[in-house]
Amino acid sequence: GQNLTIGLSFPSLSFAWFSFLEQAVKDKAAQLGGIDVISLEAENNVSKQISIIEDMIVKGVKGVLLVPIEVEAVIPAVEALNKANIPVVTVDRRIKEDAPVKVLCHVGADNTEGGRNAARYIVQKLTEKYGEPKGTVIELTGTPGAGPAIDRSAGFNEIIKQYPNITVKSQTANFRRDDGMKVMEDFIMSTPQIDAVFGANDEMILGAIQALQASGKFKVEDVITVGFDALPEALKLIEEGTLDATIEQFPGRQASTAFEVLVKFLREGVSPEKSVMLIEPKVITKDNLNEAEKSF
Amino acid sequence: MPVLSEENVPLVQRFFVFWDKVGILLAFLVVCVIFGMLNPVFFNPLNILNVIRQVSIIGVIAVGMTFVILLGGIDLSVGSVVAFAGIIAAGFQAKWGGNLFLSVVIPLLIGGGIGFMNGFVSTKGQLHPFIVTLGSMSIFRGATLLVAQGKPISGMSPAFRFIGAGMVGPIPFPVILFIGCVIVAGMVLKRTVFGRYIYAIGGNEEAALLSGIMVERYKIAAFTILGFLSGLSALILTSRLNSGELVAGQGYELDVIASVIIGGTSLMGGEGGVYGTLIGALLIGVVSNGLNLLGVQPYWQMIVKGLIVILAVLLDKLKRRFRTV
Amino acid sequence: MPVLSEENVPLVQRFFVFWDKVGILLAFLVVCVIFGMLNPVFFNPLNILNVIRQVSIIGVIAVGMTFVILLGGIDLSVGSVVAFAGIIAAGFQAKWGGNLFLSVVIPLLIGGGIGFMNGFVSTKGQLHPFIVTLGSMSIFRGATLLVAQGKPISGMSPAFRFIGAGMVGPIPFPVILFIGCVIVAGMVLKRTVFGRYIYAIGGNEEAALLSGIMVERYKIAAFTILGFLSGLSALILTSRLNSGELVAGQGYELDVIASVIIGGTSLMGGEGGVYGTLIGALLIGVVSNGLNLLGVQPYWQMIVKGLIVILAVLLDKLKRRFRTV
Amino acid sequence: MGEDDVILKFENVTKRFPGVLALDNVSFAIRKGEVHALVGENGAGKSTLIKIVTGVYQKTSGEVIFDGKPVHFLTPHEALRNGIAAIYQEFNLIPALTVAENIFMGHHFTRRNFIVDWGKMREEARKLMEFLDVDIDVDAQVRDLGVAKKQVVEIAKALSLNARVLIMDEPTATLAQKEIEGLFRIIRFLKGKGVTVIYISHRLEEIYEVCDRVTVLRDGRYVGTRNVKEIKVDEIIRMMVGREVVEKFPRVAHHAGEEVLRVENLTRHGVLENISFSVRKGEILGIAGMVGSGRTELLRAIYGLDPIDAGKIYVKGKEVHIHSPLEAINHGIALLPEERKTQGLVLLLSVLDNLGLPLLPSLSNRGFVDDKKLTAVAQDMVEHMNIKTPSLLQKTMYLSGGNQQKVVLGKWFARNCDIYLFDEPTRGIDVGAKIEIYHLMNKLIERGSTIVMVSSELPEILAMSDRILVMREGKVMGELTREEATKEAILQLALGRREEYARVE
Ligand SMILES: Nc1ncnc2c1ncn2[C@@H]1O[C@H](COP(=O)(O)OP(=O)(O)OP(=O)(O)O)[C@@H](O)[C@H]1O
Ligand SMILES: Nc1ncnc2c1ncn2[C@@H]1O[C@H](COP(=O)(O)OP(=O)(O)OP(=O)(O)O)[C@@H](O)[C@H]1O
Ligand SMILES: [Mg+2]
Ligand SMILES: [Mg+2]
Repeated sequence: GQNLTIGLSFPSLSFAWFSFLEQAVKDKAAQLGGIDVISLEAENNVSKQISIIEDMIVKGVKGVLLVPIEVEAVIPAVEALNKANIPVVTVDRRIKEDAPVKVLCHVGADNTEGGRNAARYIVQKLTEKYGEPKGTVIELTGTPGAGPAIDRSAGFNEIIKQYPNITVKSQTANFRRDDGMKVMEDFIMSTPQIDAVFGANDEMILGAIQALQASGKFKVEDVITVGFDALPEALKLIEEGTLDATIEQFPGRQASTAFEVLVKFLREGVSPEKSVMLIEPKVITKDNLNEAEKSF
Repeated sequence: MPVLSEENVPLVQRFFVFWDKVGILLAFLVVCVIFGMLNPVFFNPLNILNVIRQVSIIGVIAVGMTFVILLGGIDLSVGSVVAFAGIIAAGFQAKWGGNLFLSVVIPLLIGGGIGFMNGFVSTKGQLHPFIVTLGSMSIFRGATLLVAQGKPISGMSPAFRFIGAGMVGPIPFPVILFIGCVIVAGMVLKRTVFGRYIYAIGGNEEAALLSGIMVERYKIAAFTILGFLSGLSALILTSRLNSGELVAGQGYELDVIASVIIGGTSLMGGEGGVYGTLIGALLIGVVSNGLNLLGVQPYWQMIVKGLIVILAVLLDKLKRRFRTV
Repeated sequence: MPVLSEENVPLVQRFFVFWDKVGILLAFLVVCVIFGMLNPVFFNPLNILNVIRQVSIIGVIAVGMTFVILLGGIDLSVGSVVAFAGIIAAGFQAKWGGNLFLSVVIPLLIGGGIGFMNGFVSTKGQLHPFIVTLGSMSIFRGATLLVAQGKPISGMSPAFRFIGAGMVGPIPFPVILFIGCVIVAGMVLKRTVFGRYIYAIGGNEEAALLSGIMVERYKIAAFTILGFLSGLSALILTSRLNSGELVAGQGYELDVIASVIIGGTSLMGGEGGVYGTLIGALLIGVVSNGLNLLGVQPYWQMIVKGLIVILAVLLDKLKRRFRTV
Repeated sequence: MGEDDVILKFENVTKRFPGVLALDNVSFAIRKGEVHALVGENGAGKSTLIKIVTGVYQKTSGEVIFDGKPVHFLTPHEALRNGIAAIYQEFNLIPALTVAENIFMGHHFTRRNFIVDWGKMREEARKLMEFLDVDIDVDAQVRDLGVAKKQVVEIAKALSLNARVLIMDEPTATLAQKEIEGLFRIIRFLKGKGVTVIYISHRLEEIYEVCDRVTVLRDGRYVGTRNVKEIKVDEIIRMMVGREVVEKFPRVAHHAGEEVLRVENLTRHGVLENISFSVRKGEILGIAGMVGSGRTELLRAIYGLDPIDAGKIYVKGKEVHIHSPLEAINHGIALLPEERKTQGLVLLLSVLDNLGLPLLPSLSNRGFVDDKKLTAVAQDMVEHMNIKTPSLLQKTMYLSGGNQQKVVLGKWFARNCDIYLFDEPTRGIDVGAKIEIYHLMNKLIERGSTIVMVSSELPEILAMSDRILVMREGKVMGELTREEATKEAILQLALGRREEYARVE
């Protein structure tokens, strides 16, 4: 039959996590066959993302796979898609639940839950170390104001706050490796004892590990380090024993599931059974490395 | 001095004199025609309105930036002002009582106020506006996060949503606002004393001062106008997004300044105008829209965008080579 | 003509003549002392070396930017050049054979080459470098993503890692590179013909041209130096992070330009120098480090950083007020 | 003199710049409706004094009394509102705007107080041009005008203000005879209307034509005020300089050698037409003409600044193609541009650096500047040219107009060139220093160089040139030898009566 054109709009290509997601979509498309994917990134800019979707509508795509930059701000674009009768599936991040718009399906992980998982892991490790949950934890948060940064931090702190003997020191490192390193260097100067570090993405924790290794004050092995996103590089460090854990949100599985749902709807008119498919974020450690989606 | 009569001017040169007036418009049309040939959807009236609406958020600010750059100044804080004024607008809509009047007027006043401060500090303190506005860029990004406590604010009333999403007949309301700003600013620059003083100050500040022009006052005024228009842009954006976003406006400063410069206004001040800015903003919007319509890969989009911007201004400047032939 | 002897100059004025020479240094010291009082760790030698090392990545570029800004130019593409040269270095280290020589030399040449192009297009095309480098900023960000295929490249050899992470005695190697660049650039600007020409061109391009200076050649040279130093910065960064990053260098342009301006170099060209830039870069680094040491919240950090930058330059400029009393 | 006659009075006015005492207890008065000349050597403090009146500078101490009341203007705006207008020594025009708009800058004609009335403005500008009897298109951009025309625009601008006190700081420095006469006509007209004029000039003979009284400043101090009718030039000079200055034009005879520069049929469409001439070693060739006759354009074309459409240039018998100033310099040609502030100096740099600019390659060692040699050369120049500066390291922006001009001159004198193209070399230079400069020119000739000198000052061109080329509308109208040349002969040619004086070649 005729080739199907599907639009993929996602926040930014500068983060490897999204390029895995994009790749997964493209692989799935190749596997299903007869599909053109138009993938456009929005340079992390909400109004650009809306423009991109408008442009996709003008171009006449048949369906849209959307990774929203912000849960709320993208709603006008979804409204426009609804108006143009173009089905949309959201991936990774869900638009606000009570919004008066139609979304065919949402496939995603829960950043807040990921943050909670990271916190639980750290609490467990601290308990192993001291016999009780106590110590000093550094939290490297993402770009201030960005959705994932807010959610991951919220989940993380929700759990950690339950343990009064754990001190959390937070600072932003903008989801960047160089900032992660720099901020960690400053923490190393100002903090006599560091027991654990949580980076709200792997980039930041990788930078922090560089700083710890170079410090001479702390040994990376003695510090509990947890990242987020399960990038190949992080997995490799887990294998080597430098990094303790990372949170896997399965971008490939999310993307290919969502894409399959969308194509099925377009080709066969079949709506998905569930309108929300959540994939449980998983803590990846040395013990369950094989459960990680990406290889290294 | 022997003045050449019309007939004596070689045809080529007459063409370039013409070009001089049309300037970037020609380059813009060339780009449009190419996109139109590659994808006919491009010239669909809906798409054209679509592009202008997309552009209006940057464009409204670019109108104000034209004033500031004509004066030889610059403002990097516009993006942060958009975020700050936007969050305040959203706050008045969704948190602090939902009064339509307040949620429109206060953000505009705040924008104007920040612009005033930028102008005041840079003129009175004799600091280059680059560094002052770099400072306020950081300050108001922080203030935005502080006011919003790190979370976006959403839920605008239908009346407020009209600003960014409403239609007047077939025309989106933001387009009307944007084109209105261009026309008013064009008139101000060409026909009012204020406008002429802007050119005078940008062309030679000392001469303007010695001619009895209150240079500082006009500089502050230009920054205030820019701040005010950034506030307007914040209203359009917040209303369109139905939400006050914390990362709103990030990176706008570069798009805005690029629009003004592509439009032929000199960064040294004193030369240019707002119609050029209109074309400059449209060019940036059209390139992005055209590449999206063609489905060009993101990596390549960045590369092609950069090249088109350089080539367009190069085409515009080629005329200089010929003008003095 | 009656020249005032030292004794006749009022004490206040003598103080300000002194200040004029020290400039931003004083403001910098004030900031340092305040931070040191709030947190004694600040003056720990380890922390001081730490700050200088952190600053060196921006600082090396800022040295090159000083040349360009002295000429009245500007370069927005430095961040993208860092990313592109960095990914190439990482590529040579981790993917294309791991040859140390190539992974050092090629990125430097690429940096210099991009700088040359920026200079060439803007001088020959008579375009403001703002717009040309805005274009190449986009082009090389795209090129970085293209080369890396969207994924960071990591795994550097120990020899390569020395550039960013090595120590010479107690001193980090990047600090040596940075301070070395400052000293060499200072000598070039102060003592060589090339340096003098930079000031002359920046001060008055037409007069320089009429004096027989090949203005275009020197402009291109300055951009090339900046590109080369951006390449050096890319080596330091890539080596320190042990990885070629896609977002590397994003936003560097503003920090770099801010360092130069805070350091007293005029955006109009012709005035300033590289020692000021050193202080400017250190000031930015110290503010960030100091606020981190104090554990100031991110929102407040932005606000305070913005304020400190403005106040520091204001303090530096206050002297003008007094000079002509 | 009764108090009510006095419009402007200075009482112990002192102005101190860092390292410089520009005005030292100056006291004198200016009467209502008179034309008052203010003279003094370069750097005597004339410009500083008027800038204090108009609020550009603030005095350090003392009192300025205007119309019986002490005033202290903080901006030019306040001075203008009080009826004090000035033509400053340096241009204050906005290059990108039209002549008409520049004239009415700051007091545009408006409707409803804010809408610019363009029609009225151009109309009034045209009337002013007619009144001044000059041919300037009021719609032209100021940047396209030559220096002299810019000066005329400045004058028109000042006239348009309807001021009660009009200050003119060297308005005639670049004007040629015809325009100067026009200006004097206007000054007399204004005087008739009761306007007070303060007139600054280094051309002392002008003072006798229009001024009533003259005040002399020296080294920032008041020397005296005299009625013009009661004082001789020599005496004014003695008051200015503090000693006798005897010879005015120290011209010595030269032996012309071989030809060093020949221009054949040089053409630049619309500006220069078929220009041919040649100069020999040891000669001074003067180029005279009215405002806008293309003299500056000719020098610029030779120097490679403007492209030429046709014609050939030979240096020492060999044809050369010059595309940039550096190429010109490499052929031994130097150009002293007509506008010191925009073309001659890097204002932000010191006297030392400016003097050294064309010399650096020869004063350096493997790219490193030899600062000792440079300082020695610069010191030498400062002494020779009598440049008044607190030190070699003073930024040129803080020098007085005349001293800036001396730096521009010194820059090229210090460098050994075969051919010097001088465009209005003594613009704004005081009498004493001029003679020094003529001596230096003679020295250059003795050294074997050649000078081509464009000047609007007829006495200077008559006295210093071996031959004089007269231009009009981009064409050479004729060439006069030293013997043939008289003021009348030049004017006839410059105004276009070719047949009487043209020499058949
Ligand atoms: N802004 C300034 N800063 C420092 N010194 C200055 C400044 N302006 C003028 N001067 C000095 O003040 C003195 C008087 O200068 P002024 O310009 O008044 O001289 P002038 O009489 O107008 O000379 P000329 O005939 O050369 O124009 C000079 O020595 C000059 O160097
Ligand atoms: N860039 C330009 N564009 C257009 N016209 C110009 C330009 N430059 C000069 N002209 C005109 O060319 C003519 C020749 O000017 P030029 O400056 O050479 O004359 P000049 O004899 O040196 O007179 P002046 O005393 O005014 O310098 C003038 O009428 C001037 O207005
Ligand atoms: Mg003077
Ligand atoms: Mg001339």
